Amino acid sequence: MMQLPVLDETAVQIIATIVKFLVVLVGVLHIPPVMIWVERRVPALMQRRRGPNRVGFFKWRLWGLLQTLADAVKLIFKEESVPGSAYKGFFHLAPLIGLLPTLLFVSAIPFGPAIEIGGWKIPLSVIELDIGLLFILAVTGVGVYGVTLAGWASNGKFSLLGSLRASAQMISYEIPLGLSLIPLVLIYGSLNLQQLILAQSSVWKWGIFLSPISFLIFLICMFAETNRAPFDLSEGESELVAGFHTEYGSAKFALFFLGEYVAMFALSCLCSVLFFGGWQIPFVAHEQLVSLTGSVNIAALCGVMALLLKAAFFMWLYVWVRWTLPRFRYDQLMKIGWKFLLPLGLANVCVTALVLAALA
Amino acid sequence: MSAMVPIEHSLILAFLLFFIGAAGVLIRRNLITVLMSIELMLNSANLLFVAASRQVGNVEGQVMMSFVILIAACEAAIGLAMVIAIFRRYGNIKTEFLRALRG
Amino acid sequence: MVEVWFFYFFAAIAVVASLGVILLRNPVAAAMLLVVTLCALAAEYVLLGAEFSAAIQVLVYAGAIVILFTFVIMMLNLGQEEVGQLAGFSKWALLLFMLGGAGVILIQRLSMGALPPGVPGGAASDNTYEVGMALFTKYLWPFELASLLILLALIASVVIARKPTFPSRDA
Amino acid sequence: MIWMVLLFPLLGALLNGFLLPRRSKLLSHGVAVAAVAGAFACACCVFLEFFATRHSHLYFGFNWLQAGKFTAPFELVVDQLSGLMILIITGIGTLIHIYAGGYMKEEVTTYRFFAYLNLFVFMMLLLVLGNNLLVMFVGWEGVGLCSYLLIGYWFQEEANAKAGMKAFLVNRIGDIGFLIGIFLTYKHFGTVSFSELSSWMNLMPTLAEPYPKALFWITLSFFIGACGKSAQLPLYVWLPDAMAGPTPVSALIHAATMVTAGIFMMTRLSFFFYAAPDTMLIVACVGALTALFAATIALVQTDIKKVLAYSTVSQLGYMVLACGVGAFDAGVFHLLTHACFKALLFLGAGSVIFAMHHEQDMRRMGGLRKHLPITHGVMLVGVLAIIGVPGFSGFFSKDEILWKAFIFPTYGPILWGIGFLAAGCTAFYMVRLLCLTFYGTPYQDKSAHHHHHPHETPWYMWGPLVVLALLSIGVGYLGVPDFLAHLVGGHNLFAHYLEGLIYIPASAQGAWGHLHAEHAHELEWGLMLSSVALVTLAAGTAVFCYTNRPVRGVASFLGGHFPRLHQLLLDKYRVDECYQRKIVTPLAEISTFLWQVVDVRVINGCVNWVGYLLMGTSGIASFRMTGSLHRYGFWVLAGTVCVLIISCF
Repeated sequence: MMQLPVLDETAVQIIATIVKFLVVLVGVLHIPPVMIWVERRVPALMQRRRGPNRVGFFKWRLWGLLQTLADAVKLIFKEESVPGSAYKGFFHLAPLIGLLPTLLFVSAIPFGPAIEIGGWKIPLSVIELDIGLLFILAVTGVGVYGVTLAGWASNGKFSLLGSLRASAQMISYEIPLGLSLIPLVLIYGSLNLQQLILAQSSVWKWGIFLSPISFLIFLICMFAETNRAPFDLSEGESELVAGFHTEYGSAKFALFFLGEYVAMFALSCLCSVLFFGGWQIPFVAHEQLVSLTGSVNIAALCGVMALLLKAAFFMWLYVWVRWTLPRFRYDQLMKIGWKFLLPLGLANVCVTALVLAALA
Repeated sequence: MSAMVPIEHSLILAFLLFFIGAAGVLIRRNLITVLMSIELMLNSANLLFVAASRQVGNVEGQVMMSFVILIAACEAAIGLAMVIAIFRRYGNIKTEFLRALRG
Repeated sequence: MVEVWFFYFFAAIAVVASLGVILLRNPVAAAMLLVVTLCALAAEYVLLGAEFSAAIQVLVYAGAIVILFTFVIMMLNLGQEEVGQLAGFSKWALLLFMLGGAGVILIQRLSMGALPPGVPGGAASDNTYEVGMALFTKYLWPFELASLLILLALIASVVIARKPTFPSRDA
Repeated sequence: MIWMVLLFPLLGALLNGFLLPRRSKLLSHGVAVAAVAGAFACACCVFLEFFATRHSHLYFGFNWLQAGKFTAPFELVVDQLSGLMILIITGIGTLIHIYAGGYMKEEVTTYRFFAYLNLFVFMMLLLVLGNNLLVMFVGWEGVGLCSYLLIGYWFQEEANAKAGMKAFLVNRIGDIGFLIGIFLTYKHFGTVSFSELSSWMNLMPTLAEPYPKALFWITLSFFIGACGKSAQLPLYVWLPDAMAGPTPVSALIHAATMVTAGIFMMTRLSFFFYAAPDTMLIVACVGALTALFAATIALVQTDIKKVLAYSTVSQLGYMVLACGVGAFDAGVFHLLTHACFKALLFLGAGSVIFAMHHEQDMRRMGGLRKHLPITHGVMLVGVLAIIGVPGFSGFFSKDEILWKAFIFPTYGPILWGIGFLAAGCTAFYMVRLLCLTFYGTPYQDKSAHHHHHPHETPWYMWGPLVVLALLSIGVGYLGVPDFLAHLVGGHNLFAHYLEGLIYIPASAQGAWGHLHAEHAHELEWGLMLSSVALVTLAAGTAVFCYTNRPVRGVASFLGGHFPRLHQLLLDKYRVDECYQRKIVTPLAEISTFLWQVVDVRVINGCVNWVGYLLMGTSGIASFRMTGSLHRYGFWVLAGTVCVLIISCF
């Protein structure tokens, strides 16, 4: 391999980080259109109807895939309206504040093993951190501000109620979420996501097998953290019109959509990373793959595909659940969070610690 | 992070934050802002702890910083609960209404 | 030297934002600026090699404590403060106070030569691990007491903030 | 086993009082009866165990009180006296508990009643079983408490509640005497344990002074305590009022058991009393006077329970007289027989009251023999027993007491004479009670027509009565006087049984020589025949006066010829009024003075003035306390800055 003499390690990493960030940003931007299409086609399939399938070029319909493009265009070109009583600055800022933490979240996910370009090892996560898991928890914590500010800045009853509900819910479920991660940290002994993935070297060491209860808690919290059905109380269209984004339209509304789907994607990725071996392909060790394909980079690409596939499953699960389960009542939601998940998570931590101590 | 930021920088920053926080406590009449100013003061202490921990080369400063954060959490929870109680009692949270200490 | 410039950058953010916290009249804006201050300080902690502290700074302070503030502001529906809300005597106090503070800093600056030299490369390789070890061995009892304290604070805040069940004295 | 005796009633009280559901009367009653019956069974075992060896036995529970050299272990003793007492308490208690279930059928809060009753049994057992004065005192106060609670059981009526308070307060005077007695005992002997005191008294002859003056005061204090509990002359006033409680309570507490606690206590401490002849004379006089005094009041009372109450006071007077003349065995024997027949009489009266729908005035009764045949039968037995008809238990016990009084060297015949008169009165008023209630023509109520006929009580109410009636006849034969027993070649079983317990300390043998001296049997025969004759005369007069001629009785005779005497008797010698005027009112006035003037003006005033002074002067110091949080905070911080600046140099 040829060495580029003008660049030192730091510069290469900075450039790589910028490139990776752009790639992720662009990639992430493509999630909502696809997901919206999925959200409309999947229930159509489930309910034995057709769903949107008309929009296309001439006779290439592409299963209606272009419908969402049309929707996006419509949304962006719609007139923006701001309520007269809104707190203007925060009203405009809120969607961005909501989106930023989710983007940071995604950038902490290791999408694959390190690749080699020009002799430099470049990890496939935008920022690789020793405390990746803590970072993710911190970032999710900050994620509440977008919702809260949006509801407050709209200065309307529905918005405020929706945002209070949503933020209380997100804060409540952050605790069991964090608790569900502790057993994994105990088992694998690291907070670094890449290390966590490498520790799940074979299928039987996957998180879901070693700590199934953690998976259960994590799964429930996943739905609650993103305010998705059956925990979509914050929107609750039958009672609160649309919750915290009632007053939002046009591009800012699209930004909220983007934020929601990116958050779903990020959590799906995290779930795959923690419980399903991340980018590792089941039953095929990475070294085998490298020798099989003859290239580290192709093997890494395979890993990326594997992770995306796993994440896609969870994205689909989101849709599946949304069209299957009815919504909880608010008190039920809080009861599940505080009276079921929290004690269960604590017990899980204790039992895992005891078992590990006994084995050690 | 091989190079070290001199501890003097941290000290100055901590002092600035502390005096900004203290000034906030003194000049604001809104109890919530007063509480936030107190958080600023606590943070300046935290910064000092971390910087000292770095200077001395062990993690005890950071342990202390964790405890300070915990105390801050308690203080915020109880302080805000009192703010709510005061709001119920007086209908607002301006400090000039809290004159029970007048001799 | 990059670190030092980064340090100045975040320090500037922290100072400006904290000035905003105490000077802005809108409490929500103040709270948001407090978040900015906290995050800037978290960045400083990273620069000081304390990743764990940075993480819990964001996690606990920004993610939980300030959220509480925001909640209360929203619940009480505190809008803009009216103009002229600074405490009456405090212009003078402020002046005096700042002067005093600056004086102390200057004196401190002068006496700084007495500080012991830092331990180079003192930052631990695995910061989280070391903090954890310290917390659960040497500081185990303080840690447990602290958890008791926070439980008490939890109960106390519920009790204080609960709607009074007895008739108010004014009613 | 001994602990089970105590445990059962306590458990019953706890169950009924706190744990069991309160709706079911059957459950409350069942638990209470089971508790006492269980205690009775255990008491029988304990007694038989003791009876086999006749050696008193100590049961150590735990170290209860300890202060320096002073120790008071929680220790029980089973000997002749306490063995007998636990049999009386649990045995008669069981019968009364069974009876009470019927009597209290219409009550709502029966659980409360039975809880108190079981607690009473527990306390009474504690009183008799304790081996030291302190344990006894706990029981003593405990039975007082239960008595208070049960007298005021129907506390909705103020009179009942007041009667309870009266009982409690009057007993308090006696309790103070008892307490002082305990203190003096400890001061002089350094122990409060009966067994230790007893052996101490045995050592007396070796001491220089055979009759320490202290013993006079000790025994006098104890006698004051006994006066309170056993309703003797100055302090008897609470017992007639205590009839406000339910009748089973009157039977158990205010006739059979609690009021005899004084006699029991004096018997327990007989070695002290023997050694203090001065006290004994007082005791004998008080007893004899009480016997006559109460009997004369009973002559004219119209409330059936009041008559029985004064009769109880009178009979207790006999027992105290017996103690006073040194015949503790006779006193305890009368205690035993009295427990049987007075419980019988009270329960019988309760049956009458029950049948008459809570009518207690004898003038409104009459001719009940037809309606209540069983009750009439057992009441007849009871009356015969109490008036001392030969062959019934009262005859043996009362004559024994009168005989011992007669041979008492100091004023013996006078004491006998008083007791003799009281016996006559007893015969008169008891037969009067019987006649007014059961014979003659039924009372016709002119104003309100009675639609109901009195009915005989259910079996579980008359059953205990029959048992008690049999006992009232039977127990007398345990104590047949020696001179009669010798006729059939036996001796006084009861005196023999108590022999090991009651002994005269060697130092006091001289004063009590007459007890063992030989006396002419002719004298004894003569006294006995004369009392039989008096009883017959008095009973005959009563029958003559009251059968079918309720209007022309002795009452009307007395009322006609000695109106002031009759009124005096009806007013119970106006003792209550005298107490009210001479003691209660001045006391209340002094207390009011202390409260209104000394406490409110002087003490409170001083304290208040200190406060006013401080409040006045503090204004000077607090002018900078503006209450502004900002100012306070500013000065705190400014001070800190100053300290920092100073410390920098």
